[in-house]
Amino acid sequence: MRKRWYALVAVAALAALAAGTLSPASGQNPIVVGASISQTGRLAVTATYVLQAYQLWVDDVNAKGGLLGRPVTLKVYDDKSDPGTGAKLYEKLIVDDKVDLVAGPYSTPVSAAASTVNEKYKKVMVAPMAAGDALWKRGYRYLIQTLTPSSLYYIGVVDLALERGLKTIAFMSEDSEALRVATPAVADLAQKKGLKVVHNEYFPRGTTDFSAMLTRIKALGADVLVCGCYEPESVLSVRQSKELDYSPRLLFAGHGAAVPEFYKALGKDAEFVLASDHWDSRMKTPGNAEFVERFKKKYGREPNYHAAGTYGGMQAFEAGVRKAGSLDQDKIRQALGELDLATIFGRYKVSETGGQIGKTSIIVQWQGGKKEILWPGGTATAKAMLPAPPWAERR
Amino acid sequence: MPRALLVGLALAGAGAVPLVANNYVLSVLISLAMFTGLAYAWNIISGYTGYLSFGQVTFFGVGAYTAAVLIIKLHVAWPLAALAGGLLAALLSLPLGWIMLRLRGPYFAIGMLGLSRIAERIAFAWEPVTDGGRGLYLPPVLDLRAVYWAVVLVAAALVGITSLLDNSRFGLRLLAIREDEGGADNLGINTTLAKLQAFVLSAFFPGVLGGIYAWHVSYVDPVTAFATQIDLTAIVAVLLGGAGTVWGPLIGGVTLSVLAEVLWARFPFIHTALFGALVIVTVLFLPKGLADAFRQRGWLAPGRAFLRRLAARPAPLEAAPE
Amino acid sequence: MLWEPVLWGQLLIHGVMLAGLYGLLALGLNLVFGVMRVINFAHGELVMLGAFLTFWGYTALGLHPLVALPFSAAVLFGVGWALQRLLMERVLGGQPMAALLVTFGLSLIIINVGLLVFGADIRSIPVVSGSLRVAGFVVPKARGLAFLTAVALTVATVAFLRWTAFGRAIRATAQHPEVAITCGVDVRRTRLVTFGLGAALGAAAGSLIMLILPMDPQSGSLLILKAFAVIIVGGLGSVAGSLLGALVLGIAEVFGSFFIATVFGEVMAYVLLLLVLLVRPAGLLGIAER
Amino acid sequence: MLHVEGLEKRFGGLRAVDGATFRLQPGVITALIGPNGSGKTTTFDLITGNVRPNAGVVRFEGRDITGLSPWQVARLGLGRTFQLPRLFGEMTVLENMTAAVREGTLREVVHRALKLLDFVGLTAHADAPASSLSYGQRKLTELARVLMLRPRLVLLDEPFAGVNPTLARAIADRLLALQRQGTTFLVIDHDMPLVMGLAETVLVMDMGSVIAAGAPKDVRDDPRVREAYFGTARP
Repeated sequence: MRKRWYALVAVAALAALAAGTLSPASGQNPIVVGASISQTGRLAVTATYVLQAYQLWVDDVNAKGGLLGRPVTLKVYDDKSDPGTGAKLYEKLIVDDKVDLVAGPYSTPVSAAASTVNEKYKKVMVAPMAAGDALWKRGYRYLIQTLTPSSLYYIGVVDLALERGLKTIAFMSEDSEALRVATPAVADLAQKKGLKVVHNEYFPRGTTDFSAMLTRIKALGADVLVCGCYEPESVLSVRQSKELDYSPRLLFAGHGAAVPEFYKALGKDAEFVLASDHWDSRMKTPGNAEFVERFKKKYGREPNYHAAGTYGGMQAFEAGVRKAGSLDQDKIRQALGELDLATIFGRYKVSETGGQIGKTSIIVQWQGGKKEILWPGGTATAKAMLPAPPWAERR
Repeated sequence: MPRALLVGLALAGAGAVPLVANNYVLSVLISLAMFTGLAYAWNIISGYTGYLSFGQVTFFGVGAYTAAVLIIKLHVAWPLAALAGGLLAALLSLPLGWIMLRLRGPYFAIGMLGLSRIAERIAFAWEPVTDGGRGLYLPPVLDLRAVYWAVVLVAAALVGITSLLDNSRFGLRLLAIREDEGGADNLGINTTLAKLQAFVLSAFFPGVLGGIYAWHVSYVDPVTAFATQIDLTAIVAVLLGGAGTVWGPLIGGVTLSVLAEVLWARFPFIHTALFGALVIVTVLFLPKGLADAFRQRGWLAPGRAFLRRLAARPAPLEAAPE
Repeated sequence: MLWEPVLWGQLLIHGVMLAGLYGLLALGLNLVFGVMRVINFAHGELVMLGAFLTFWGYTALGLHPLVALPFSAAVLFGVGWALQRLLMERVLGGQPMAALLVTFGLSLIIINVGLLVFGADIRSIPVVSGSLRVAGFVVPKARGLAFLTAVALTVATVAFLRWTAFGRAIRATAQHPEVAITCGVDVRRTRLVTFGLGAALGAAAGSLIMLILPMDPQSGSLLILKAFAVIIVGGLGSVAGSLLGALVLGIAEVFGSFFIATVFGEVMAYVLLLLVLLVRPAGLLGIAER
Repeated sequence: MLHVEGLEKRFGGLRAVDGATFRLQPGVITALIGPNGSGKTTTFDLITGNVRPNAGVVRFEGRDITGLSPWQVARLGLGRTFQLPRLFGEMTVLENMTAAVREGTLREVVHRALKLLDFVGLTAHADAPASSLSYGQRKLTELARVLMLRPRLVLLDEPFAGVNPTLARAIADRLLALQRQGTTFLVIDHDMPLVMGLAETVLVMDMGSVIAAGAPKDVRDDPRVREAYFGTARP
């Protein structure tokens, strides 16, 4: 009995050894792309878009005959929305699993932790969902940004407000890396161009009751309300403004107001609300319409900017690998630094540090249940309906 | 003698791990050692002294932020910064402990939970120092070995201190407070002082570990530095292993990570529920933890042997007391 | 601009409306504590469960939340009864910490079940929106509705405790369990009903909160701390104290958010909790007991 | 030795202790008797600092100890036991004995603890958890434990209640032995014959104040005492 057990172990060990030595020689060995995604925890809901975009990209690449003549596969772990776990998993992906390419996780904090690991092993990481300019001020080389830099998130609002002769502006922003950069950038620009900033406050993630803050902003008589916020807070800021009978002439509710769920939650109250978006399915970027089509077909839902940004980021990654012609990380990094590319997501162009400088946000407005692009002027699909009528005068 | 040899061997073995293990294994061991250390620290105030705290993570976060700020702004070497994190946590624990330890039972538990939430909010609001919700970025850690050694050193120090505590009159005073604080008071034990000493110990080490954590993940933000989950893991480890014992936290910590690897990794969606169920099952069926079960089977020597050893020496007994 | 009396009146109205909800939120917790001398750490999760049941009734069955509320309260009554029967009875009278830890473990399980069943999304029941103008003040309709319902339920509960035989049995058990037994009160049944009632009141509070503020399955932990703050500020075991505590918390939260920052409005509960615990541990109206 | 003057404690409207005044002589066993609710245990609590008085002064060996914390009082050499013994249940008897002792090396302390355990006949139980002891054994352990502090005055709250007569006799003998060595005792108890045989002086409390003091025989015949105990003064 005991002997047989030993034999079994020996066979297994031999098999493992054989697998380890033989398979690289066979040319069909796939290129493994590794990533950790927040499949559980507080970021899990949005993170599924990122994962689905990764899978769609893998399908598309393989349909085109693969990368460098080899098929591509995806290896994904769950970081539980926790940066520490994320760092551990990238360590595992690189050291244990020896993946060929490293793709980013969802969310800035996890990207920050993971990038440290990649930097150590000199592995290029295209992090499609990493925002926050601080990440690219650390002297890292191997982290590539494809998302809109946060300092350019909201700046369009200032032009739109001035066009209508509005005078005062108030800010309420989620206390996060990205918005701590985005908000001061708009506030500075507003002040420079003659708008008076009457209130500027950050609230921690998870805040649900803004009534006191909005009462204060209402008392201060702000014409423009900029809510630097995401999904739940975007809805809440609008709903609670209405409840308190506060009618800003321009209500801008951040990226969170650009998702379909925003309109679904608010119905007619969403009319006239402005939002910023990284991406729109109507954008005339190359391959955009086809991407939207394929995504819908595969997953049965509309892609959002998380999906498009991830896909666009992977397009850039793919272009970098093809340009480098090998999996040598330094060659890929160099290629990624030189590329100036139009992806479905928009322009891709990075600075020396790997931070994005090519991509800008668009500003949209809900008009008749649809999002119309207002800014920048060149891509506008409709005229701004401003100032917004007071709540009391709406049907 | 063999005891000292055993300890030396264990330490040498633990210290030699980085020579053979890769970085992934190291990072797993770092978090194991970190949580074991936190469990030991929690064990002093909650296991020995009986003051169940749901908020020791306050000191972990304070340590993490202190170290991060020192490293970024003053370019202090990280081991010193982590030590400073522990010292500040200990310093802060003096007034906080003096206030909070006036509360007993569930009031202390909930008061500490409230304290940790306030600490998190302060980290959000104190933007000039903490950068608010943006968090602080530290330089990357290129060599995990030093981090590993630091964490293992702290964890080993905690095992050592707990072992000393378990065999000291100070430890007996803490246990007396746990068993009957009023009774201890009436026997001349300065309970306020003893509790405060235990509390400071239970704050210093999480502070140091928080500092090392900040360096290890090279990013600190309010939500992760003051996460209730951190306390939760330590609490479950101690309850499972056996509160108020020398080996309980280690047994609990190791059991928990084994469970996490072999069982829970497969059921990530019910991870929290399994934690909760473990708490309930432990309280109902294993109130004294695994350490006690091991002792009853003779796998583990009973604790607090020092009095028994002394008492075992033959001594002439006189009929009347002094 | 920020020091006008109208504005202060407006803030006071907000505070009082929140207080109505906090009072109901704390009532169930206080009742359970009164009868069993156990702080039910899972109360916030029971509140969340009740809220999500109402949400489910609203979305899946199209029920108005005020119609769904009695059903979810009834379900939670059953849940509370079952928890008392299966779990709490085993730890009552033993180590006081054992009961706290068991409810703590329970809260983790319920959170996880909530995440599995309802998902991690933040949900709300926006059936009413907009506002009324009352004497120059703005009264949001949803908050007004939630406030009035909460007050009605609180009054009904207090009346039940005061004027029904069973209510008297509950109060007797809370005050003198031994005496209650000798007077023929079935203490075990009283406890079962009390735990059920506590959960049902929590479910009602949760459903009403969801009318005005969104929740996710992890919101319970925030709510429990508010409920703690309320009963500790007012005094454990004192219903009148609870109402006072709720008023103090509601107003402090609103004024704190307005004049300091929203970051601190949210922690006002803890600040009050700690202050009262330190200065006057029995609470403002409580009987000295620790 | 101990000098209590005008001690007063109100709980709400109730005057638990109302102007209690008495003195204890060194080296004497004094009994404190009185009907239920007459304020005996509260008086103990006031002396040892467990409860703060509303008025009055407590002096121990000439020193004002009013308002000191229990541990401070204990360290001055004033120990006490409780009506229901308060042992540290999860700790062994020997650990109970040593936990609070500060003076001396550990070896000396353990040595002394073993001698005291021998004195109360509990040597065999030194390593047993306190929670495993019988009620009488707990009373003895608590007595031995307070003696570990080398107190000059010990307040004993009903040391004989719920103890079988043989054991009660044994405890009384131990107390007498200790008294001979100079320890002062103040003993609350209801076992009249035993108390009368043990104490040289008796204090009688009723309605929160000391209504009689003196030798056992005199006190027993005091009409005020009879009234306090039986409701009427019998002829």
